[in-house]
Amino acid sequence: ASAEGLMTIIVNDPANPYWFTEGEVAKATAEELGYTANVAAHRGDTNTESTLIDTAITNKSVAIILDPANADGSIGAVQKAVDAGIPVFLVNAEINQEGLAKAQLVSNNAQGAALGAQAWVEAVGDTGSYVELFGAPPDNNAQTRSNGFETVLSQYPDLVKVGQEVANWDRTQGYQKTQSLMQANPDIIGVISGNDEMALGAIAALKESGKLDQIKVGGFDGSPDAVEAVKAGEMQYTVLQPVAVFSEAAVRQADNFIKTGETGVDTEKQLFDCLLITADNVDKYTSAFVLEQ
Amino acid sequence: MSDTTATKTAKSKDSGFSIGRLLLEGRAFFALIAIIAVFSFLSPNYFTASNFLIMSSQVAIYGILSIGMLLVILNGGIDLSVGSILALSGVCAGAMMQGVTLDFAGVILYPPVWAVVVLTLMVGAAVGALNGILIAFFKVPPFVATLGVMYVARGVALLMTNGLTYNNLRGSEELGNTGFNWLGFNRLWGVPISVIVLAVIAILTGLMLSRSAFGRWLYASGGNERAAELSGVPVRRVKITVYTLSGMLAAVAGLVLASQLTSAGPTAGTTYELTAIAAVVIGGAALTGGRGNVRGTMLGAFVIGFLSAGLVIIGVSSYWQTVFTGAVIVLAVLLNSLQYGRGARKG
Amino acid sequence: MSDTTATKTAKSKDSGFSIGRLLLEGRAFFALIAIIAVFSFLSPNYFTASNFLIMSSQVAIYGILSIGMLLVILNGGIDLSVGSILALSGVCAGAMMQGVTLDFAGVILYPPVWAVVVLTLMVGAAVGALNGILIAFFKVPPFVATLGVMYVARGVALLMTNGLTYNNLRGSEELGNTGFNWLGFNRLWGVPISVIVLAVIAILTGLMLSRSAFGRWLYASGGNERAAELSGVPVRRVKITVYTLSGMLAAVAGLVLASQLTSAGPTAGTTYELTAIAAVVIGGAALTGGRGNVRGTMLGAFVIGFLSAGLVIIGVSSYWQTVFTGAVIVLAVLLNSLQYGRGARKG
Amino acid sequence: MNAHPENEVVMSARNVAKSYGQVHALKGVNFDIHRGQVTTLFGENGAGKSTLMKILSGVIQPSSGEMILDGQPVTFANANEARDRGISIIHQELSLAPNMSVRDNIFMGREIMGPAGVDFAEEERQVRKLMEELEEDIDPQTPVEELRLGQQQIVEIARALSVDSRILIMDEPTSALSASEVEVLFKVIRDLNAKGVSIVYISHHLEEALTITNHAVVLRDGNMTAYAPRSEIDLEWIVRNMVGENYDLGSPPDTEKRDVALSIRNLSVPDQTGQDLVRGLSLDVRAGEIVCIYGLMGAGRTELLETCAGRLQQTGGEIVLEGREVSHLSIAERIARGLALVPEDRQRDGLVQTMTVGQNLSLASIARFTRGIFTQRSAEKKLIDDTIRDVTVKTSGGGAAIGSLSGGNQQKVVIGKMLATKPKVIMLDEPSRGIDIGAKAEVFRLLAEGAKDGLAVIYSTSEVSECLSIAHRIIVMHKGRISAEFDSTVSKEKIMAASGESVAA
Ligand SMILES: Nc1ncnc2c1ncn2[C@@H]1O[C@H](COP(=O)(O)OP(=O)(O)OP(=O)(O)O)[C@@H](O)[C@H]1O
Ligand SMILES: Nc1ncnc2c1ncn2[C@@H]1O[C@H](COP(=O)(O)OP(=O)(O)OP(=O)(O)O)[C@@H](O)[C@H]1O
Ligand SMILES: O[C@@H]1[C@H](O)[C@H](O)CO[C@H]1O
Ligand SMILES: [Mg+2]
Ligand SMILES: [Mg+2]
Repeated sequence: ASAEGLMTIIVNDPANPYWFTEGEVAKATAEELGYTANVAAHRGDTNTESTLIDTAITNKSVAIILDPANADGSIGAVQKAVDAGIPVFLVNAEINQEGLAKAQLVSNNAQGAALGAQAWVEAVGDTGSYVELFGAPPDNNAQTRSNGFETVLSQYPDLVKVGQEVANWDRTQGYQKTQSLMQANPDIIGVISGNDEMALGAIAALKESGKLDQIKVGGFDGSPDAVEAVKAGEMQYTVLQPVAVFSEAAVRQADNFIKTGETGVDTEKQLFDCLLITADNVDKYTSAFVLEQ
Repeated sequence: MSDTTATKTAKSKDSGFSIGRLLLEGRAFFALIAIIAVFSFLSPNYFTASNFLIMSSQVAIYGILSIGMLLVILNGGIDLSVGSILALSGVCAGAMMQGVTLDFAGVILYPPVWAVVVLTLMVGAAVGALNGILIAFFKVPPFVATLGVMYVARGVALLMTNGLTYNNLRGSEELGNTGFNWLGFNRLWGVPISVIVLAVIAILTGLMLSRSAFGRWLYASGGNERAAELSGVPVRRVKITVYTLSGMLAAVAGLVLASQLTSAGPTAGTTYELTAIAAVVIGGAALTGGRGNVRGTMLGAFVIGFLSAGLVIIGVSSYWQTVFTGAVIVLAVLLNSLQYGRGARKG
Repeated sequence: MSDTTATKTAKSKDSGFSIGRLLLEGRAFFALIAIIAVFSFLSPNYFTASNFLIMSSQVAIYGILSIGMLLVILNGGIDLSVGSILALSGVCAGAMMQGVTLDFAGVILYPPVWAVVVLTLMVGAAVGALNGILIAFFKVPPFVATLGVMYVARGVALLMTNGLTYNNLRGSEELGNTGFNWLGFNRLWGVPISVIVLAVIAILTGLMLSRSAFGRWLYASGGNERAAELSGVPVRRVKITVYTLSGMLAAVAGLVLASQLTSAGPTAGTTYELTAIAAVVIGGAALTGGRGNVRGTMLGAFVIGFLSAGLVIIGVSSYWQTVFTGAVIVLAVLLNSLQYGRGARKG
Repeated sequence: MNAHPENEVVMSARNVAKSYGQVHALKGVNFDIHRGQVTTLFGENGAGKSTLMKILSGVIQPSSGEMILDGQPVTFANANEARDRGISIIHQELSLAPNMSVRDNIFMGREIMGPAGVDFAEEERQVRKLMEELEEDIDPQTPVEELRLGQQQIVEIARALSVDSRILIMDEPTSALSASEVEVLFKVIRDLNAKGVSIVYISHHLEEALTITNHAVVLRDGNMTAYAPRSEIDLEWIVRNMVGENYDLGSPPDTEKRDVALSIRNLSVPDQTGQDLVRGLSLDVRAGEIVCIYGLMGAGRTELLETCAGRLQQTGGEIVLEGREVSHLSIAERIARGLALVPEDRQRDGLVQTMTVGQNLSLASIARFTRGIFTQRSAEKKLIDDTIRDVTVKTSGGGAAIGSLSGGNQQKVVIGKMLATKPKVIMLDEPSRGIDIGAKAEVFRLLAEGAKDGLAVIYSTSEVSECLSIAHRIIVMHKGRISAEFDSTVSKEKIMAASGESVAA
């Protein structure tokens, strides 16, 4: 036990580099500020999440940094922590209720999606048909991004979405769904994906069929693997979510709150703008999810 | 023609009472003691009344599922669909709490909480009965029938909500449907309601197994279905009943979970069937049927629950938790098979 | 001890050759035809050579797993760990492709691809053998042993990579370890390598089952283990061998998947064991052991693969896909049980 | 059979003992096998016969003592080693894989390998030859599960014959064979003897065994109690040495014949293919009457009794219990009305191995002790204790594991379970199968007592001598019909003739 107490960090599933970084950055920041930190994972299960919150309470955590499992389903768990007097700071995803968490720090998914969609149109042109890979439906980000894509792409009447499949943020599913989507729609010109893992699956499928030249893929997250793919010219772009930034910020706000009773930021919901990574600026990607401005 | 086979395997058990045997039979109990001792030593927060209550309320979900699973396993079957039924029931409860729209009448009905609970239990029982009918009447092997129903029930839950989660099941005063979260949030004499629900179910099931004719029928039909049938045991009715009860208990678990989280989502309970099976097996039941009891199963559920809670409390990475869980399952059952298998065969 | 049981229920099979029986026995075949017909009707893009090749390459992973599962099921067992072994092997291959650091020598070794493949197969075989030893020597029931190993193997895979995915398994010229993606990307005579791998494994396994002494032993020990043992069949060796082979085939599947994706992650293959079991069962094998063949299992794998690909192609929501998968499993096996169970006992 | 000295010993066991924990199955037995002759082992259930044979054939290892083969001490680590030395065994329990063909079963574990894997053609050739020898028309490719029990036993025998062995052990090879099949088997045994092959033979059919044996050995409680060459022994000698006294299976009790308790009218039962196994059979049984149904394997006795009990479905006819038609009732309802069945195979259909003796005894009547939700423990305990006493089960008590009982006592538990339901009519399907003569006598005594109290008893048997014991009436079944009906004064020959069996044996 350290002087400042225990900070419990709960992420979704560290098997995705995005969440992995989220946990690691938060932990490093907390330790730098003199806290001990535990990183736990709920893997999208609200019951596990609730269990982890219980444990955080048992362990007398001074604060909880949580990537909520479910926009609706996580409210109860957050409430429980709040009732136990532990401040909760949400990162990456939101819950559909304000006034519970001290802060909700998320990427500006709508802005990021628009950014991505524009880059995607530049890559594929404004005529043709395309398909979309959709994230896990319980995660609000999936819908927000899809809406963001739609807002931009609907301005191009000759771009037709001919298919959309749920691939649950997962690479293998992205691979298989893309294969089938391509069979159903042999003449597509692009795949737009809600995250990088699914996009990388799509790229593998396109490579296998030898169509990577004709069909362009765009990702979302800015994960190291995706950045490699952008470098290699296999992925057109990826939208970097500043997860390293807001994870750190969340911990610092928690630290402020513990010490002063204020997060130091006016609003609960804080949107962090996303950045576009393309072949042009890919060199500025210095470490996982960090792009030098 | 085959008397000797069976005779021999059962005979060794007759050979008197020994300390070694006591230790082995109580292995789930000793595992639990060991787990509590180790974690209490490693973390000051583990061995506290409040933590035990919290851990117990976490065990409640698995415990309720594993009691249903025990019934099915005693019958010589298995139920892979409980996790999905849990989700489906939760979602049904959620839907009813949000109000049932009667299109033709143009009104939205808000059933009171007791009605929601009863209807949800009926949903769980119905899906369980479907398992039972497939298995008892259509002779589909339990593994396959419940595997299929596992997918179908999950799919239906997803379709009902379109993948989303029902939130805010608290109801509202003016609609007269408050009280749902009582199950998950309140305490009686300081004990969480979910733990009380578990205890009541465990005691009732224990009594049923040891004192009722149905219990005897269940053990008999799990031990030798043909012999049970010829003795006048309604084996098919027993079979359908256990799957129905398993489904109903999954619905109870779904309600408890939904009220603990005050939300209900279609992906809840994924892989919980495996945890429930593990609890039953650690508790000394045989997957071949006819052997096992509620006490063992409860110990099994607490072993798993207290182990995983302990690992989280001392901050072990979730990967190691996975490894430990697997190792504990194998070890517990290994002791079990040493117990039954001792010297039955050469080598 | 149950010779007569089998005798009586099977009585009907003597009754000569009937069209009905042919239809039922070939039910996986007819299911496949029906699936192809329906989807070809619904989408012009389904019935094309390129789509069949792509679907087949997706089936390859499940198909390879289900051949291993078939061996285990013929033995009267089950293997829940194949999905985890798939992930673990993929991750091991990934680690080796990234170079093995020998700390004491201060060098990084880059084994050539053939060595990576061989070592990975050995990892899969070793985990499978662990299952086999637990089951054959320590008499842990297969369901429990492989459930435990499923958790442990998954946990180890996660620990090895710290949760992350090994990317870029292409190797590089100067390290002399290129060629890994050949398995997943190339084609021979227009057929994806993965499909060829599946075909070769299926043919070899088919021959082993029908022509070799080992095949006889496997059917014998699955049909009546005691009788097999008394006849001098090395039942324990057979048991360990089938689990080892199942583990090894899971490693093959892991390699194929990793090379298709040119990346290997520790969460790959989750729940694939269920798909593999479903394929075997749809293919007509009995979970009680001793009955089943490669042809049926392959049909089962294709039924599942072609169904889910078809649902994607016609754009059915992923939730409906879940529902359909479950329904097909139950329906296929329901036909199966009608076949065996017809009127055996009083309704 | 004289190419070799009359009494040359090929193999012997010296002071062989075997214990399973506290159970001393064999207590230092000496035993000789003579070249080219049949040595028969007699003994009650649990005497240790099978244990001794398993030791000789390498299936299990003795706790102490030694075996001598051709004058040299030998040890076998497993059955394969013994088989390599020319010793093979037909096990008491059928050990066949039902899912595999006759051919695969016969060559199980010692497949003949050709250049392209197993040489199925050669195996089939050999199987056909064996079947010719055994005068059975069984195709090598038929799955074993499609054979009737007797044919399965033939396959077991063929498997043992397919190994060229010098010593062939047969542990109850004829329990499911018809008389003519037994004839053929005995002819094969004589041929083998002539070739110098030694046979060890075990059977509970004492008379039958006497016709083939050269030397008789009697085991009792793990000890060898008597040995004599054929010339010095007779049936009475065997029985006396086996059980210490001479048992009599009883005679028809003097009972008062009352009203018809069970009336079977024009009953037909089909198999799955729709062929009738029981064809329009009618039979009345009165309260207090004991009826024996005799028939060969496959005559339809089991189907008849199981249909009356409600397990199988009938296609025509009526089953009337005390004036009320019961065909539409479930098994449980029929039991409740007083119609009980003791099934043929007690392991498979009679006992629940995972439950205690007491729980097995009360299983069929447990519903009667239920008041409200719970069973009344005291009433149950009383029933269990009473039944243990009435049917004289030798056990340490109701809490003992069922597997701790000997075969005969297990059979008494199954009978006691059904008697505890207070039936009006009890049907017993081969109640004497596989139990020793002492236990048989006790079972028959029990039935006779029941009849005195007004119980209607129907039992089936395959042994003529058992027909001529307590039964008032003997019904002979042949191909699903009653082919003859006799009273208790009939001769064995007449019964057998009516069953379609050759009387020559
Ligand atoms: N594996 C075993 N474990 C414990 N006891 C055993 C075992 N095998 C045999 N016994 C016991 O040893 C004794 C001798 O059994 P065995 O099978 O040799 O009798 P048997 O003479 O062949 O009887 P039967 O006529 O019923 O076949 C019995 O009491 C039996 O219960
Ligand atoms: N295992 C079997 N496979 C195929 N047919 C069978 C089998 N067992 C019995 N049968 C057939 O069923 C009919 C009646 O058999 P059942 O068993 O009722 O005869 P049983 O008189 O009771 O003889 P037992 O009880 O001695 O075997 C016969 O035609 C017989 O050939
Ligand atoms: O925003 C995150 C990332 O996109 C990740 O790849 C999947 O989960 C989402 O919530
Ligand atoms: Mg014996
Ligand atoms: Mg019979």
